[in-house]
Amino acid sequence: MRIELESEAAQHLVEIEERDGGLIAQVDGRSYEVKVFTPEPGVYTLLFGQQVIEARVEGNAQAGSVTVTVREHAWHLRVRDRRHRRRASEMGAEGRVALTARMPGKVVRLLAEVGSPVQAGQGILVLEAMKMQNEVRAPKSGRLAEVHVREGQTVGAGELLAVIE
Amino acid sequence: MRIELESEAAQHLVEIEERDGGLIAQVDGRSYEVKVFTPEPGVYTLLFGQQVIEARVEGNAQAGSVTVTVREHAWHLRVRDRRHRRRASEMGAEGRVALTARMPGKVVRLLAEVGSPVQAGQGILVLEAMKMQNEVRAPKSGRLAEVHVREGQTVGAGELLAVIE
Amino acid sequence: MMFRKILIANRGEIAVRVIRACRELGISPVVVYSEADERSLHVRLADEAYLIGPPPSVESYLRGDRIIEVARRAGAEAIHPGYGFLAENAEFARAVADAGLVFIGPNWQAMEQLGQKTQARALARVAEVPVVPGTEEPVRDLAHAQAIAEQVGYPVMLKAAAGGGGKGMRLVRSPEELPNALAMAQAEAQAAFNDPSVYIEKAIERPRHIEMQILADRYGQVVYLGERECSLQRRHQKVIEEAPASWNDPQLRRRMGEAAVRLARAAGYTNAGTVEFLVDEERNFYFLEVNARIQVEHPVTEMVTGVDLVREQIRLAAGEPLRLRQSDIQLRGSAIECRIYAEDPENDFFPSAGRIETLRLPAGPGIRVDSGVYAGWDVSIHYDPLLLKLIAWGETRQQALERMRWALEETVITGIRTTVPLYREIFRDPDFLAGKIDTGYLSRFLATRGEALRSSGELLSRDAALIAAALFAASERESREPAPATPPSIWKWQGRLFRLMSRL
Amino acid sequence: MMFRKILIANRGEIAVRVIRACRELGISPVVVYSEADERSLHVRLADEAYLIGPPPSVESYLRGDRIIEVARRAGAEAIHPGYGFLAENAEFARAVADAGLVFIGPNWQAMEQLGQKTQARALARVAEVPVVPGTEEPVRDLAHAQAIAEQVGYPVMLKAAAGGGGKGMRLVRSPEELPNALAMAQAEAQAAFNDPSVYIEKAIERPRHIEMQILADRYGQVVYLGERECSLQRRHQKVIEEAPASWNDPQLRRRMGEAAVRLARAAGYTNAGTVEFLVDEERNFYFLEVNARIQVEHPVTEMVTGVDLVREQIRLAAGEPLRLRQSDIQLRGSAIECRIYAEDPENDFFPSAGRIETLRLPAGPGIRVDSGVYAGWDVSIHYDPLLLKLIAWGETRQQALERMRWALEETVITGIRTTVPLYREIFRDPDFLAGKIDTGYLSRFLATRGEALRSSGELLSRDAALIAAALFAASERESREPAPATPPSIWKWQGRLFRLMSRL
Repeated sequence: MRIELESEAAQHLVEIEERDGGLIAQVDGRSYEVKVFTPEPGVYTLLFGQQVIEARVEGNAQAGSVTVTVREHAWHLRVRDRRHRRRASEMGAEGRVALTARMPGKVVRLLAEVGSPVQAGQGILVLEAMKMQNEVRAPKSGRLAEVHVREGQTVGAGELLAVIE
Repeated sequence: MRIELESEAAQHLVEIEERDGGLIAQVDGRSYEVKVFTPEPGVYTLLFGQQVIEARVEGNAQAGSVTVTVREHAWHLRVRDRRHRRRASEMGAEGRVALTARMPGKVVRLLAEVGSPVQAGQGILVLEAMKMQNEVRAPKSGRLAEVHVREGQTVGAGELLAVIE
Repeated sequence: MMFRKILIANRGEIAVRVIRACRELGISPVVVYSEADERSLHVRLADEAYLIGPPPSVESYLRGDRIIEVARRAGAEAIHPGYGFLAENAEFARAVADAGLVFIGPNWQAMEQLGQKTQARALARVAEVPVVPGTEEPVRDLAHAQAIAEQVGYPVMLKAAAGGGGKGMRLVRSPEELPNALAMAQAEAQAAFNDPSVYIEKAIERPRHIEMQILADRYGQVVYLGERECSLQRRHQKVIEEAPASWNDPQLRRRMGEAAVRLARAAGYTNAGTVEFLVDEERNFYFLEVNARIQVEHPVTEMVTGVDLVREQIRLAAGEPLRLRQSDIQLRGSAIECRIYAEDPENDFFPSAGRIETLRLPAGPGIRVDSGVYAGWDVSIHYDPLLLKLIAWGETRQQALERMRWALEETVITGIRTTVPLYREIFRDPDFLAGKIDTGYLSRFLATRGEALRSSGELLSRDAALIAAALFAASERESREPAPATPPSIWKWQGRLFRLMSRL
Repeated sequence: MMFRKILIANRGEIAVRVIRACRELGISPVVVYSEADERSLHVRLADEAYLIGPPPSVESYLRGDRIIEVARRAGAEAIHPGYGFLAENAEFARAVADAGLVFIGPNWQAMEQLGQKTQARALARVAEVPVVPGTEEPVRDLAHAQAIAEQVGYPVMLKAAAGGGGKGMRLVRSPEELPNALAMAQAEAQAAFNDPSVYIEKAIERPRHIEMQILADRYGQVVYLGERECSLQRRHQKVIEEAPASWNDPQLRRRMGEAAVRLARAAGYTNAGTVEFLVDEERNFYFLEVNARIQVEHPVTEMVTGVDLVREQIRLAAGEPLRLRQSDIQLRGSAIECRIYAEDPENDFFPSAGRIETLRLPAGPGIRVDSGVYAGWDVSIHYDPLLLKLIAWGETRQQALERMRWALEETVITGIRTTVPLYREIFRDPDFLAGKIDTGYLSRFLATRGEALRSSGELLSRDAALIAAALFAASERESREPAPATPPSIWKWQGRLFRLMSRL
C-alpha cells in the first residue's frame, strides 16, 4: 500500500506492507518496523521498538478533515477523494473558486451581488447553523461570478453556494 | 416470537411481534405496546406510554448467566440452550448431578474420594482461578459417583469435574 | 416541601446534570424533547419523556405554553429551565408561576429587571456597583446606534438586551463596520431570544471576564461562592473557565463578592445566579450583566467549594432557607473546565454535525465529565454545538492544568470535528499556563498558532512512517476485521425460540 | 531531584493510576507486561513497554530480577510497585536499592519489620498501640496451630504472614475446620506471596475494619490523613470502602491517627502506608497490620483530603520533605468506593473471564472512576479480578451514597459478570445506608437478600412484557442491525490508494 503525505515543508511517499504480524513502512529510503493494534475504533497503539505510541484519528473524513495525533503532535489533514480533487483542480485551472456549504444550514442573507467585484475575506453570504450566524467569506479577490442560493433557502452539506472567479 | 420466562412464583409466555415501528407484547391475556431502541449494545431504551424505562442486559450468556435490569429491579436469569437442558434433565431423572467448571482454572486439590458419601455443601475439590482458591461444593447429599479430573489438571469452562448421585 | 416530580425544559448536558440532581434528591425527572431528540441522552435517563414539537427550537424547546401543559399533565410541581432556551425568559417564569407551578430559578420580577440589560445597569448604579460606560436602553435604529457609538467612542460592543452566551454580540471597531454588525447582532438576538433589542457599551481593551456565583433564598439571605475566570472566549463565547482566577486575591474577591450580593439584594434576587464583571488591567471591575440562571461553567465552582449548585437551586426553589453562611464557603484548590464543542478549529470553527463514532472520555483523579452525548448519537445542526464539558480539579492551579492535560490526551472523539485537538495545544501554551489571559487571548493564540505550526511543520520521515502505519491500520480494520466494540452475539448460538429460567 | 523516568512494576487500574501521576509530574512512565497483557490499558498509556514473561505472575510480574533489569535498560531512576505483586516484598525493595534505583515505597528495613505480621505486632506493643491477642510468630504445623487456637479460643483467624488483601486468610470457627482451612490458607499464601507462613489471631466478633492513612518523609516527619472504613468485605476481601467512617468522631480519629504515627516512627517508616485496626462494638481499637504500600482504596482519602497520595509517594521517594503539617490536613465531605470485580454474585462470586463487550461508565458531579480496562479488553483468569473502582464524593455521607446510587445505575458492563448488580442492591439496603456495617455485614446481606428476593419474586405481566421486549430487541439487533457503536467507515469511500493533504 502506498500513502502520500504532504506538508508545506515536505512531501513523503510511504510504502507500507505487512510482515510477520507487524508493518514495515519504507519512507525516504529508510525502513521502520511498527506493530499496530486497534484497541478501540479511532485509536491505534503503535509499538515501535520498546516505545508505545498512541495514534488517534479524530474528526470526520466525510467533511474532509481529520486530525491524526501521534504522541503530542497533531497533524491536521485534509482528506479528499479523487472526485473532489478533480473538481477543485478544474476550478483552479480556470481561476474559479467554489464556495460550498460545509454543513447543512439556512442562508439568511446575501451580502454581495452577482457580478460585483469582491475582496479576499469579504463576506459573501450569511449561513445560519446551530443558532450561530456564520459569514461565508471570499477566499480570494475577484468577481462574484455565480450565486446558486436564495435568502431563506436551506442548503445541505457540500452544496454549491457561489463561485468567485 | 415467543419468549418463556420462569420465576419461582409464576411462569409467563410472552408473544411478541413488531407493529408500526413498535412492539406488541401479549402476556397473560393482556397486551402491552412498547417502543424500543438500542442506543448502546446491551442497553435498551423502552418507551412505554410516556414512561422511559432503561433495560440493561448484563453479564455473559455463554457462561449461562445474565442480569436483565428493568428500572431498579434486577432479574437474574439462567440462560440455557437445549443441549445443556437435555443433559441436565437426563441427569436429574437419574438423580445424578454433574459438577462442571464454571470457568477455566486449575484443580489444586481433591477433597473427597470416589464412592464416598457426601453431604450437601461439602467441598468436593478446590479450583484455582484468578489467584483465588474456590471450593466446588456438593449441591446435594449423596454419593460421589465419578471424578473426572486429577490434582494439578487444568480444566476449561463447562468441563465435567465430578458426578454426585 | 420537596418536590416529587420536576420537569426539565432543556436538553443536552445540562438536562442530564439536572436529572442527576433529581436522582440524588429522590425526585422523579420528567423531560421534554423535540423530534430530533427522541434518542438523546436526556430522554434515556429520564423517568418520563414528552414529545413537544419539531426540531427547530422555536417550535419545541422555546414553546413555553406546551412545556407548562406537559408539566401539568405529568403532575410535575416544578420546572427547571437549565440554561439557554427559556431560562432567562421572565415571561415564561411568570407563566409557570401563574400555572401554579414553581420555576426553579429567580422570581420573575427580578428576572424582568435584570434580564433587560439596560435596566440591570441602572440598578447596578443604584447599588453602587461600577458599570461600563454605554447606553441605558436598547438602540432604536442605525442612526441612534451611530450617535451612541460616536459618543462613548470606538471600539464599542453590541449586545443583545435579552440574552447572553455570546449570541447577538459583536465587537465594532469602526463606523464602517456598524451597519452590518448591527443587522447580524439583531438577527441573532431575534433567533436566539425572540427579541431583536441590542444595546451598546464601550469596549474595554484586554479585559478579563470574571463572574461571581451567588445563591439567594426567599428570606433575604445571599452568599457568594467565589469567582470564575471566563476570559478564554471566541467570538464572545466562553471556551475554557477556571475557579478561582489565578491573579485574584481574597481582598478583591471579597469586594467583588459583596458588590454582587448588594446587587442581588437591590434586585430582590432569589435562587442561583451569576454577576458578571469585566476587570481591566488595573484590576478595576465593572458590572456587565446578571446571568439569572445556572451557568454552563458552574462545575468549576462546585469543585472548589464542594457545594452542589443544582441541588441548592432545587432546595431554594422548594422554599428552603439557605443552609450556608458566608463563612461556610471555603475554597479548596483550583478547577478548570474545557467546553467541548462540535466545531472544527481547523476550519474557522465551523459547526460539525454527524454521528459520534468513538467517544472515549477521560476519568481518574480530579477529573469530572458532564456529557450530553454518547457513542452512536447523531449531533444535529439544530442546537448549540456544546457536546460535553471536561473539568479538572487540583490542589493548585498547576495540578489542575496538569490533570486537564492528560485528560485531553486521553479523550478521543471521532465522526465529527471537535475543539479537543485545539485545547491540547492551548494546554501547552506558556502564556495560558502562566495565567496570562484576557478576552483577546484566544484570537491571538489562534493567529500565532498558525504561524508556529507552519514554522515547525517539518514532517519527519519517522512521523510519516507512524502516521502511515495508523492510517494503514485504519483502512485494514475497515476492510476485514469486525469492529472490536461490536459485542459478539449473545444470542446467535440460540434458536429463535429460547427459554429463560429465572432464579426468582 | 525529581525523577525523569519511572518503571511501574504492576498492571491494571493501579498501573494506570501511577501513569497519570507521572504525566502530571512530567515523568515518563515505563511499564512491564506479561504475554497476556500486550493490549492492556497500562501498556497503551505508557511511553515504553517491556515484555517480561508468560501470563502466570510468578513468571512475569513477580520476577523482580527481570523488572530491575528492565528498569536499568530503560534508564528509569525509580520503580513504583503499585499494590500486590512485589509491593510489600522487602527483599525486592532491597534489591532495587542495591541496583542503585529508588523503590517508591517504604525503606526495606521498615518493610521487613512490618511485613512479617508477627514482628509488626511486637513493634506495636513497644509503641503502645493495642493489638489483638494471638501468636507472635508463624505456626509451624497443624499441631502447633491447634494448640494456639485452643489457647486464644475459637473462633480464630488464620492470616498469611507475608501479605494482605484477604489472600491466605480464613476464619475458623471450630477445631474440625482447622486442618482444611490451614492447608488452603497456606496454599493461597504460597501462591500469592511465595511464602506459605500463616499466623493465628483471636477473631473479634462483629468488628469494624478501619485503617489510617499515613505519609512519612525521610526526615522524621509523619502525618495521618484520616481513616477509611473497610468493613464491607467478602471472605476478608474489601468490597466497598468509605472515608471518613460514619460513626467516628474527631477525638477517636486523633487517638487512632496518633497511634498510627507512633508505630510508623517506631518502625522508621517512610513514604505512604496504612495502619489497619479492628474496632470492636465498644469502640476499642486493636492494631491489625501495616500495609506498606499504596492501597486499592486510597482514592476515598484523596477525595476528602484533596491530597494526591500517589504524587506524594513519588515526591517523598525523590527525597522531598513532607510539605504537609498535620494542621494542613482537613477533611471535607465524605467519599465512598465500590470495587468492581469480574465475579458473578449470582454464582457464589465465581471469577468471570472473557471479553468486555459494553463498558458504560458513569461520570458527572462527584464521580471518579479509576479503571484498568476498556470495551474490547479480554479479562484473563491469570490475575486479580478487580476491573475498576467507582468513587463518589458528597458534602455529606448521605450525598455520597445518593451519587453512588445513580452512578451504579448508569454503569453497564456486558460480556462478563461483575459485582455491579449486587452493589445496586446494597445501595438500597437500609442497614448499609444507615452505616450499620461490620465485617460480617456482607455475608448476612447475601443470606437475607436471597430470601428477600424469593419472597418478593413475583414476576408481573408488565415486567414480563418489558423484559421480553428488551430480549426481543437484543436478538433482533443481533440478526440484522449493524451495531451502533461500530463506526461507519471513514475509508470505504476511498480507494486503496488515497492522498492526504496536510495543512502543515
